Amino acid sequence: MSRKIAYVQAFNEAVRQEMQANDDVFCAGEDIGAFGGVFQSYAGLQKEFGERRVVDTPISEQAIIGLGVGAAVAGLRPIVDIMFMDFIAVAFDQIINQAAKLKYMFGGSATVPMTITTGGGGGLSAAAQHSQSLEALICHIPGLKVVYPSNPYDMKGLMTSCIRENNPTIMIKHKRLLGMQGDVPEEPYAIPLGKANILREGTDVTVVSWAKMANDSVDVADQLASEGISVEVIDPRTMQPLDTETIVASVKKTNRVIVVHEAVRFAGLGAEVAAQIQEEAFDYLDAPVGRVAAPFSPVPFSPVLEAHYQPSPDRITEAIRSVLARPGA
Amino acid sequence: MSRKIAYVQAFNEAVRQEMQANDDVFCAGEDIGAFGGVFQSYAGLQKEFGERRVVDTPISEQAIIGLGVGAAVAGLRPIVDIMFMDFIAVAFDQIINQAAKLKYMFGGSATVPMTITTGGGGGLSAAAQHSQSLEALICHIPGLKVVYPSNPYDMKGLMTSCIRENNPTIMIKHKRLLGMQGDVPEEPYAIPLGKANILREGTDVTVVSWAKMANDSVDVADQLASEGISVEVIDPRTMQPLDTETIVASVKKTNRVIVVHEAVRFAGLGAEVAAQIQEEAFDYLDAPVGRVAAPFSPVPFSPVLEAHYQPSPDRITEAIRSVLARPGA
Amino acid sequence: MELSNDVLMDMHRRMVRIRLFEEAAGRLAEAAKLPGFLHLYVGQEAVASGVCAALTDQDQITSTHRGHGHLVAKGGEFKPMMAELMAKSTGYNKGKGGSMHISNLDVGMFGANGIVGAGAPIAVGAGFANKYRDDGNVAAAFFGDGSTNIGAFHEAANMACALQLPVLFICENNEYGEFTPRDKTMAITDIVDRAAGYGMPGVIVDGMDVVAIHEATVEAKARAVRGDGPSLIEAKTYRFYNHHGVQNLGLKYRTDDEVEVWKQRDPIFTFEDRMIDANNASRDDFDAVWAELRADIEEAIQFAEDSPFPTPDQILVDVYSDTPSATSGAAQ
Amino acid sequence: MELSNDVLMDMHRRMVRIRLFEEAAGRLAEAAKLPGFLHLYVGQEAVASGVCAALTDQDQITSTHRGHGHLVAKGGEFKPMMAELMAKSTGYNKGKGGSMHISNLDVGMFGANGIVGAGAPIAVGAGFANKYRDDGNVAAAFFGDGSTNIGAFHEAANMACALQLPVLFICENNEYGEFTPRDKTMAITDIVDRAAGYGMPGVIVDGMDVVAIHEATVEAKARAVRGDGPSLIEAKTYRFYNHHGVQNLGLKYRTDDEVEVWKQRDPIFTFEDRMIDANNASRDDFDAVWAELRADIEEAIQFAEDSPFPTPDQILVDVYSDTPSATSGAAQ
Ligand SMILES: Cc1ncc(C[n+]2csc(CCOP(=O)(O)OP(=O)(O)O)c2C)c(N)n1
Ligand SMILES: Cc1ncc(C[n+]2csc(CCOP(=O)(O)OP(=O)(O)O)c2C)c(N)n1
Ligand SMILES: [Mg+2]
Ligand SMILES: [Mg+2]
Repeated sequence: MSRKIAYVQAFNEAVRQEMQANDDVFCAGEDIGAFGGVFQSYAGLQKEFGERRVVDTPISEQAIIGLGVGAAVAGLRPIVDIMFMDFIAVAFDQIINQAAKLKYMFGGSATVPMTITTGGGGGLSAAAQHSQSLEALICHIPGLKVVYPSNPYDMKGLMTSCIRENNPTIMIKHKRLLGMQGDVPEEPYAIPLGKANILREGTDVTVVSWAKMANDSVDVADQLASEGISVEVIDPRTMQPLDTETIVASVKKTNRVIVVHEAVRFAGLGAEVAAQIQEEAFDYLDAPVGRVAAPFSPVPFSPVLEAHYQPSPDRITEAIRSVLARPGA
Repeated sequence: MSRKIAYVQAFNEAVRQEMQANDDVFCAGEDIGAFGGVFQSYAGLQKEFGERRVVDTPISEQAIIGLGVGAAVAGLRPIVDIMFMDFIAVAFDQIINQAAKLKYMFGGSATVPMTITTGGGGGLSAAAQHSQSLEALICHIPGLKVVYPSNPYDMKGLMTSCIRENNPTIMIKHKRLLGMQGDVPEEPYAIPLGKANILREGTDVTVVSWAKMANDSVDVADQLASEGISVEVIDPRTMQPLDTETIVASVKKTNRVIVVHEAVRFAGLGAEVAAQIQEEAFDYLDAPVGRVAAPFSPVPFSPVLEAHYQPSPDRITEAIRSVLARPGA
Repeated sequence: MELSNDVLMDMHRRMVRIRLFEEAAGRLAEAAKLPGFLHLYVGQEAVASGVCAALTDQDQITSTHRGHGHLVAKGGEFKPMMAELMAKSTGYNKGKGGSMHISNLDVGMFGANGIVGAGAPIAVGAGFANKYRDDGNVAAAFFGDGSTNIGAFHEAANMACALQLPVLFICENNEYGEFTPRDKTMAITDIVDRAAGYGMPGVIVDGMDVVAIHEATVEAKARAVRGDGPSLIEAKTYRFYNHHGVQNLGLKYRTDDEVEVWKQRDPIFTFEDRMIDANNASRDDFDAVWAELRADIEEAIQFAEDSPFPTPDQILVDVYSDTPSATSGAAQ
Repeated sequence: MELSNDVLMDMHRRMVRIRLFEEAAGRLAEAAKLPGFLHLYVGQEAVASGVCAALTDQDQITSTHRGHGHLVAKGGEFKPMMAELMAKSTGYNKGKGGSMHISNLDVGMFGANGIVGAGAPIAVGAGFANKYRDDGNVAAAFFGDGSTNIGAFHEAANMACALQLPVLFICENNEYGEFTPRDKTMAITDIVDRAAGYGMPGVIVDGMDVVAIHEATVEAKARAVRGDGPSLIEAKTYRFYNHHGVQNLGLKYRTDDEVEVWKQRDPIFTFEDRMIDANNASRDDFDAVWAELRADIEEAIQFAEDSPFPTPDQILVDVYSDTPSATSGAAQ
């Protein structure tokens, strides 16, 4: 049965159902217990599962991740929360040098089935340390999987997969999508990690985009449709591993592509997407792979600045027009 | 006057001369004082400048960077050492959320003239936590400058610039180049940050590469010259800001290019280089921008594995041949 | 320690300035005039005021997410502060920092900080510079009880002690980190128990008593200036409003009774009563202070409202000290 | 506490196994047969042995860069250990980890660690799992004096106390972090002074006395199993060789005299003397142990030398639990 619920509720439901199904699953993080988490992602869970399984921790991000790593190696399936994505920096060693590498360093003898959850993205005037999109950093680290859903349906299915996954995964919730409503089946379901989703089919140009930007790109596509421009929007959903196959297939069809993301352009994930596309579809490209991203500055506080900092529908539209302006092969 | 000294001595000399010139310059880090640092980068400096200016710190990377940030904002010019590049993860918040962003968050009212020094790269069988090339991570962060010299001459000139620079810079010493000998003038000199160096001129194909790989690429180029293949090798030296202009000019001449780096390929800096080249020289490219990089795994311990893990001259050669194999426009 | 009336009235003025600034900010936030997050300092005014009254403009402080109070106490002016909260270009941070990063180096305020614990290592750096220059200045790090659980605090405390730096560690123990009570996140009651582990003296003071805080700071500062290293001061205090914003949003994590008991110990009102009882000041004296500062606040709000927002061309300014003109890769 | 002869001889055996393994590793390293870094445990054998003799295979330990000693003490076998140090595919870690990451989950050894302090939070996770399953197991974190200055240690200690987890914190205070003496990096002499700041008991033991260490561990474990939370044990000890490798490379950071004084207190030889004095064992008994284990070591070296290196096709294996066949972007 399907009904409309919010993105954050879809997250919550995935956690709840997996906790119901498996006693090895527990959650730990700051303010997630009695309070339910600052985004209410964990609302009601401590009430249902008790303090044993939904644990309020000290403000100790390194120990929170370490708690996950140690408990995972010992056989549990931890879900550990880092409130804002910017704070992964505080626990970065435990994430990239411990969680990510442990299995490999141990010659395969350990498994680390843990999920790190966090809130990413800007648009809340939360300034430089509470607004970042740092997915490129963690996607560069072998051993991690990275998920960044753009809608409630994907959120539930992907979060379910994360919890069931036998590798450390990082589930990023976009802060501006928390309230987004969408159809979500009540029963548990899993969306495989590493499979892109074609949000909108089109033939003239491909847009690769994720999280909030994926939605904005669909809006732009709808807009351009009225002008007779047919835009295909692909949401990779999982950033690591990346479903290059689906992206490349689309580009081979449309011959033109842009990548849109909230992170700064330089060394952002758009660079990897662009590099792979030109590697794998070089002869199909009628224009360089375009990138729409944030300028190379920290996220500014003032909403007036942030509005110009984040990729806007106008800038996405402009980038699409610009790759379309090139003569075809 | 020039004479041959080692890469690590060139580093040491830059620090010593800048310390002689400016009492505001000081160094702090683990084991850098009496012992001179595990790589002997700081050898003899405490003897010359005393404990006031060459400070042994606790094993506290967060506080080491914080020491630099606070002292820099207070008007000094700190050089702070993180022994191995892998350990930047331990201090990542202070690096990316504090040092990098402070000036911007303060509306420009502060300056943070600090240099972070660290040892990067593999090839010592030092395994997954002491061998990484993480430059892509820090290059993604606005506010930082990142330098990774490939030879003693550049090391001295770039380190001098780092110390004189009014922004937080990260100077990466490649561990396998420490003993590399080269001509280095005795007097102080500065090489501007952000200027690439054409290590070897050529006309058939461009190789963009840095640190140890730049040297290996030159060797490959020498090798291929005997076959009549003319390879231009460009060493950006500064990874952030990147001298795209020089790279693009070369590609417009050669029409073929590969990027070679030690880091893993996915979301490595090669992706950014490739993305920029195809953006700016799309019509000049006769083949996709090639990338030679590490496979997507942590750095393995066994020297047998690591030898295959790191880009080898053979793989560089092969990649060059492969972009040359494509028919020209 | 015998404090002069000037010092006492100066501390009172600092507390009232904080209170008025924060109450105004709370009202403006509720009227949706302040973008972003807002962590109010109301209830804790005695701590920042008592500490900062013992510091000069050359002494540095680092702060937390709850930072306006510290900046006001250190001498920050209402106008550029209010403008910053309103994200205007006339703000101390030109609208780029906001509440969580508000700063002013002229008065030695090295910034509010959005990362719990991150200010302390920066204070250690400032303290290092003071010792390096032997200029007699000290650096004070403000931080909450919850933040003492994070690694950065630990490293900073230990390093300051190891290097014997002139640093004051000021813990504002308000018994909560966000919505979670202290006893869920640590097995000790007094943060001061951590001082011995670093080799510095630690003292508990009544965080609602500006005089007690001031005296402890004067002593700690003297020690630091003598070259005897850091001290930890734990002020037991309480925030009257929510973790952020004003309302509790219906999510109760502390009882009304508890809040009420602490409000009875309001640091400003109890101070005024004591001053009047001791015949050091009259009700009229205090009323005059409030009136004067209320007018200042109104003026500051007006100033901020009248100020322009920064323009989009400012986005790439001040990322670097010499803003790169056009490193082709970096610029958008 | 009255320890049986079996326990005493078992602890002796653990110490001798460590000593022989480490001496052999040192010799092999000097003969350039071991790639990478090597941090020898010689001198500190009593600590790992005394602790691990109080633990079962189900109890977990986390370790440091100086990790072989801990793994041997926990029951690690010579052959796969030596093979790992030689980077062979028959090693515990299949040649992918080496000295700094050596591990074996079958005996509860959750890995040496190349990052100072990083093991402690992982031990907290293991301890959490024990409490969660209420299985009576405990987790022990080994770490050096120098590592108590890093944030991860602090967070781990506090979290274990806040959540009252069955975790033992075992500090091996050998007075140096790499080449820098303790008094340059902290203002305290005893690490145990940090325990009170977390709300756990702390005890100093003679790190050259395996019995003292064992007794302290038994007590701490009992406390943890009772549900009373973590303890900190500080063992005062010393490493006889260099920070890494064997020689000091001419760079003196401690005096020969100092080393000599500590060598007089060799944990194995003093233990043997005491046992013989108390008529608990004879010289012959000990000689037999050494002889047997020497043969084991030779066999292990032979095994390791005869073992194959991993093949390049193994590079991408075990990055992920189900090694991705060909995620096009990820695979090289
Ligand atoms: C590293 C990090 N973790 C978590 C947060 C979210 N956060 C902001 S304030 C806060 C509570 C801080 O508590 P305390 O130090 O006691 O200060 P108080 O708010 O009580 O003044 C938390 C958890 C953060 N900003 N940074
Ligand atoms: C985060 C980090 N910083 C620095 C190092 C380099 N390092 C390796 S061992 C060591 C000294 C550790 O001292 P201690 O904890 O006392 O252990 P010991 O070597 O004496 O056994 C250092 C600084 C590291 N591995 N990790
Ligand atoms: Mg608090
Ligand atoms: Mg030590």
